[in-house]
Amino acid sequence: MPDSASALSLVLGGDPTLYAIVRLSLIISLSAALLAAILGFPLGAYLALARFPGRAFLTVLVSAFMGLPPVVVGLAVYLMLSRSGPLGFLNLLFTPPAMIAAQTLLVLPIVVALTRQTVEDLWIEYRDELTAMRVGPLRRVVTLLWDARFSLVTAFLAGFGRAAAEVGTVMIVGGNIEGFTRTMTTAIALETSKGDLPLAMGLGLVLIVIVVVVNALAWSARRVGEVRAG
Amino acid sequence: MPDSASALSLVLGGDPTLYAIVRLSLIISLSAALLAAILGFPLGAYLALARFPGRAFLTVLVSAFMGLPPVVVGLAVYLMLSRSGPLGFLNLLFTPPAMIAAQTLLVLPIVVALTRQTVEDLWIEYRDELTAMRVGPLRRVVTLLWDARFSLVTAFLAGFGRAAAEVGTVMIVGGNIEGFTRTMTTAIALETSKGDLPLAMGLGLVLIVIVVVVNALAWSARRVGEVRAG
Amino acid sequence: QDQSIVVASTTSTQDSGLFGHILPLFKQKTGIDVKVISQGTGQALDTGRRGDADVVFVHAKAQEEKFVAEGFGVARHPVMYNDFILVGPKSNPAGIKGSRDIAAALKTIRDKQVPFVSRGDKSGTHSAELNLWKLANIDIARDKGTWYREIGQGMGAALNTASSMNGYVLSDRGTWISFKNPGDLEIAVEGDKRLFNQYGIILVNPARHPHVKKELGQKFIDWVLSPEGQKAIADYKINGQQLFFPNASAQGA
Amino acid sequence: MRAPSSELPIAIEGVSLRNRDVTIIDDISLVVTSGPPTIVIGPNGSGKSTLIRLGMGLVAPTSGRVSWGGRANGGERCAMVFQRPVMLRRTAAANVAFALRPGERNHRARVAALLKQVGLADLADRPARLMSGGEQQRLALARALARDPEVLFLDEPTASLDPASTKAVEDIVQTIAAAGVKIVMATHDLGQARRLAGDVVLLMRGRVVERTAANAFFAQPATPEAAAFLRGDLII
Amino acid sequence: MRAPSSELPIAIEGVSLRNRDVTIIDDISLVVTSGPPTIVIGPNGSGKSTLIRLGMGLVAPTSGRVSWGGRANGGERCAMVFQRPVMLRRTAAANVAFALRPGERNHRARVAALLKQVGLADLADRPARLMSGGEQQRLALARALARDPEVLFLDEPTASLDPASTKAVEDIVQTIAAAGVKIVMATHDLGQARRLAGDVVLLMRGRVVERTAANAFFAQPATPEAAAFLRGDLII
Ligand SMILES: Nc1ncnc2c1ncn2[C@@H]1O[C@H](COP(=O)(O)OP(=O)(O)OP(=O)(O)O)[C@@H](O)[C@H]1O
Ligand SMILES: Nc1ncnc2c1ncn2[C@@H]1O[C@H](COP(=O)(O)OP(=O)(O)OP(=O)(O)O)[C@@H](O)[C@H]1O
Ligand SMILES: [Mg+2]
Ligand SMILES: [Mg+2]
Repeated sequence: MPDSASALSLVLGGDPTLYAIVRLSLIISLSAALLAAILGFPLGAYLALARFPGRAFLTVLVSAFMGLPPVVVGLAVYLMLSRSGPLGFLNLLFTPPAMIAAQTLLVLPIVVALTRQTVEDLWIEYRDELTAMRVGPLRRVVTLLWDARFSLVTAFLAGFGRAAAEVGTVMIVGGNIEGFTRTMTTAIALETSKGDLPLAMGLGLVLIVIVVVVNALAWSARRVGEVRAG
Repeated sequence: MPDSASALSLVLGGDPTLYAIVRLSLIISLSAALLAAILGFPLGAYLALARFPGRAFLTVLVSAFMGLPPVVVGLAVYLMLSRSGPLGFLNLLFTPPAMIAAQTLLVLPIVVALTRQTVEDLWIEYRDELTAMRVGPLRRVVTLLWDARFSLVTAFLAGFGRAAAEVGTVMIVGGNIEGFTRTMTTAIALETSKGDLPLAMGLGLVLIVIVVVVNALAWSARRVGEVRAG
Repeated sequence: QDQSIVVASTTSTQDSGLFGHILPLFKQKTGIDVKVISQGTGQALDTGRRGDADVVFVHAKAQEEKFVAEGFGVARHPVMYNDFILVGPKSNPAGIKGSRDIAAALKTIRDKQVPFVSRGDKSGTHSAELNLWKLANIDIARDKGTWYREIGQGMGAALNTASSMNGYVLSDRGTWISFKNPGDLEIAVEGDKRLFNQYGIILVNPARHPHVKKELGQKFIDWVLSPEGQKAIADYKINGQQLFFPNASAQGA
Repeated sequence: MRAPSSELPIAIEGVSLRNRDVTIIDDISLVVTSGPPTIVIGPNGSGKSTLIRLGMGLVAPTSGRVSWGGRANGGERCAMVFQRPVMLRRTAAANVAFALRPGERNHRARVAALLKQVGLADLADRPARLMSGGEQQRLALARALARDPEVLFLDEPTASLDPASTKAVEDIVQTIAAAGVKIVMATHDLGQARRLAGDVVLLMRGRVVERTAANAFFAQPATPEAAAFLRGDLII
Repeated sequence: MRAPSSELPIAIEGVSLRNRDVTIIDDISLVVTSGPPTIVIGPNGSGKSTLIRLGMGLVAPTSGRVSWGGRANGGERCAMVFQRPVMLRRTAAANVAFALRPGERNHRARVAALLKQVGLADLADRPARLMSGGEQQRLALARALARDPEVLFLDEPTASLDPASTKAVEDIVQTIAAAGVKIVMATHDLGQARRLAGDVVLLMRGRVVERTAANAFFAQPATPEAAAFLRGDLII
């Protein structure tokens, strides 16, 4: 990271270091959001449909875990992956895969809770028909997720937004190592602590632009799908 | 904050410092979530209902702003409120009101985006009836928010979760000043940087318990409302 | 084989840009990647204690010696020093500008209740600050009031805070020189030899953590302590000012 | 307080409605004036509901224009009962109250009177979404009546009603039509059409096949399609 | 492949259904056996839809029990057309395909045949939710037929159909009933009840007022309520 205050030129100039950081940020937050969606969509749908003892409790818990502090999640993953922790032998601490894993944990409750709400609202409408058709649990989940897919884009984007924006877990688990685990958010935190606020703001704007682009792509995909579905 | 590693005794012992920090954390994150709900529910509903040029763009933007980096929001508010900033005369930097304002900004897009999605799903169902009844824009917003109120609890809780968990804005805008602007999350970050991970984890658990309690209360309120509404 | 080591260090070394200057030189010579994690001093030592770093590079002599004594580190080597400075508003509210007596200056600040920002994070700088209050015969735990702000954050954040509160703050010179948001701050007190800030480097004990890359880590330590490494440190300058002063050979540092 | 300008005549001029390759309404011209009820009949999918939605201003035509009393933006004093009415998530009484003009006096008395009129007096406090199909349809009628409309569009309003309720609703229709409310109503019940119609519009495949005074239509349909439809022959 | 155990008889024994202070079904006992269609009639809100939902196992009774061929958990081979069918967010064809047993052979041919049977062959690719009321109701019938049921519950399946389609659906009902499918159908169309019924169940206020063979019922209703209902008198 060049230490010049000319944030603008850095941002606009296609600096290769910046490019690498942007790339890593995107890879990590998109991977985490995708993993969280792959796990969270079915889990959220299941939570909306299933009736089992403790379901209400689990619902509250998942909804509460939208408020998991990133630092705490980061620490928990850190303690697991640390050399003195149970998974230390994996040698994953301070690597991108560890960052993805930690962010997935952080984002998962968000995706599950929002999916649960969306699917539950649809389930109210579909319940009788699907029950009358004797559609089994697995197929219910698939059907509701498919039919709610356009609304679920918002759940995915909420997860992605959280992953892209947060700094706590990636800082602790990744270590903010230059050229290796430095992401946009940890770079912003670093520049802030160096007192280079203009550069920090400039990087922040770059990050926001990236997030906007990802959102615009997701929305366009959704739009295309909606038009095709009629 | 006592510096002992006996996290458990601290956490269980009803330490008055801890109590004050918990109180401040709750006040700030609840205020921010409530403010964001008061502003965000109508805005989200309006965005779901209104048709105006640039609406698609605004929708993408709001959805993208779910990914506003806390550090960037914090910095932006900081630069506004700092002595040399345009609002410096208010003398609000490093005070709880500034923290509430910054968190409200951070949480607002989340509440707006989730409300938009929820209300839009309901609007598909209500559109024809309300249009046929010639219900005006303001009343549409009110009607849809009211009829979607149980689903909107999730949007509120997502906002609250983000506010309760995040450390970036409160750290920058509040300054983590002991006895004055130190919150649970900044205390956790501090203990982490001191290397007292057990205490940090202990505080993290306390925070999670608090968030779970708030969620349980919100869900109970929702449940009571649902039963009364039949 | 993976030619990289992890060094746990403090925010001051990272924020001052020193690593950005010396690591490329080391890499050029040895081909070894050095991954620097910059954390609070306590956290950096804890990272070493857990075996998550190969080398610890911090500035808190007492804690470092304890670290070695407890068997987590092989040996502590002095590397370099810089000095602390007391930074404060240009308007000189405490009237201590230009003083070379840190104890007297702190006393004045306490007496006039001028805003003072403390790191409050058990870092090396924070320990040094607490030591200085003691030297000034002030029981800061007793005397602290609203004028004394413990922010529990890194050096950069402390400077940012002091800048916006128009208060005094103790900083290491390296961070100060490279700091980009000084606002109305300037150096108020410097040159007192009680403001000395010694850095040490320690190899994490492979007997404790067998996976520690002891050869590569030792190579890095040897290089830092070698005349070549020491020169690289001395050569790091911002605006023509030297930030760190190598003293690997100094006795008892 | 009546709005000064009338919604009538509702003029549908050269209107088509297409969605991608489907032509839903195919170049219809039709003027609805005051007078006895206009009954819209036609096979499933012929466009009855869509035509009514056009007349309410709920959809904009792909081509052609619709006007209310000469104004392009009108329909303020039109009300409608949908084929599948949507109930708000509140009690029956609250659904009716919702449709009342704000500031209306004797709010509670009017709600009670309207519920009584459609035979739901006993169910005022029941959550509307839990009500039976026929109950909901009648509640939707009460809601439409609450708006005190000048033109009332009814889309198969008795489809889910029992015989006695059907009779009651037909009575309501005749009463309010006599009081000067213009009724436009789609139905599949040809007996009902015969009983209520002033004039008849027969739709097929999005086109108006025939539009005549009711007597003439039922006595002697002008087109073979109309004759076949009245006989109940499959013509789709 | 037929499941070995039959769903019949469906035995409803001393069943009541209450929601808070509302009694929806009031101590009904009723056995549905194989044979010609059982037609359920009764005023709006008398409990027809609820009774059918109990028979499908969609709601559990507050008291009493329902069993299918002697089993408390049955109804696997029952299918149903709801009073307000809900369409999945897919095309008409996909809605039918969805209801087919997974692994069924000649998938596409069966979908086409079913759509043709209900007169929707041309609309296979139309998004189901955009279809007209009557089209949706027929699609729901195709979906129910796709499940190849042993018992078919129909809740006012011709309420939104034009006369010709109504006739067509009645023909389908008679055909499959002749092929051994047990039909239980609610309707408000007394003519239809007369044409299709093997036996008749008359519900009022959640109770079975009369249950008789169709001929007897229409020739000479045993109770004054039944007679009044057949006359079309308001009795709620
Ligand atoms: N948005 C749309 N896109 C495509 N096709 C549509 C759309 N809306 C309606 N249709 C089709 O247009 C035709 C007319 O629909 P409409 O609901 O007006 O029929 P209807 O005469 O009211 O029929 P019913 O008697 O069944 O109520 C139907 O075939 C329907 O499938
Ligand atoms: N969950 C519920 N809570 C309270 N009341 C209910 C509930 N479900 C149904 N009801 C009431 O029970 C009665 C029976 O409803 P049901 O839908 O079975 O009537 P129905 O005979 O099918 O009427 P329709 O001919 O109008 O379709 C209605 O008065 C309805 O309002
Ligand atoms: Mg229609
Ligand atoms: Mg019914």
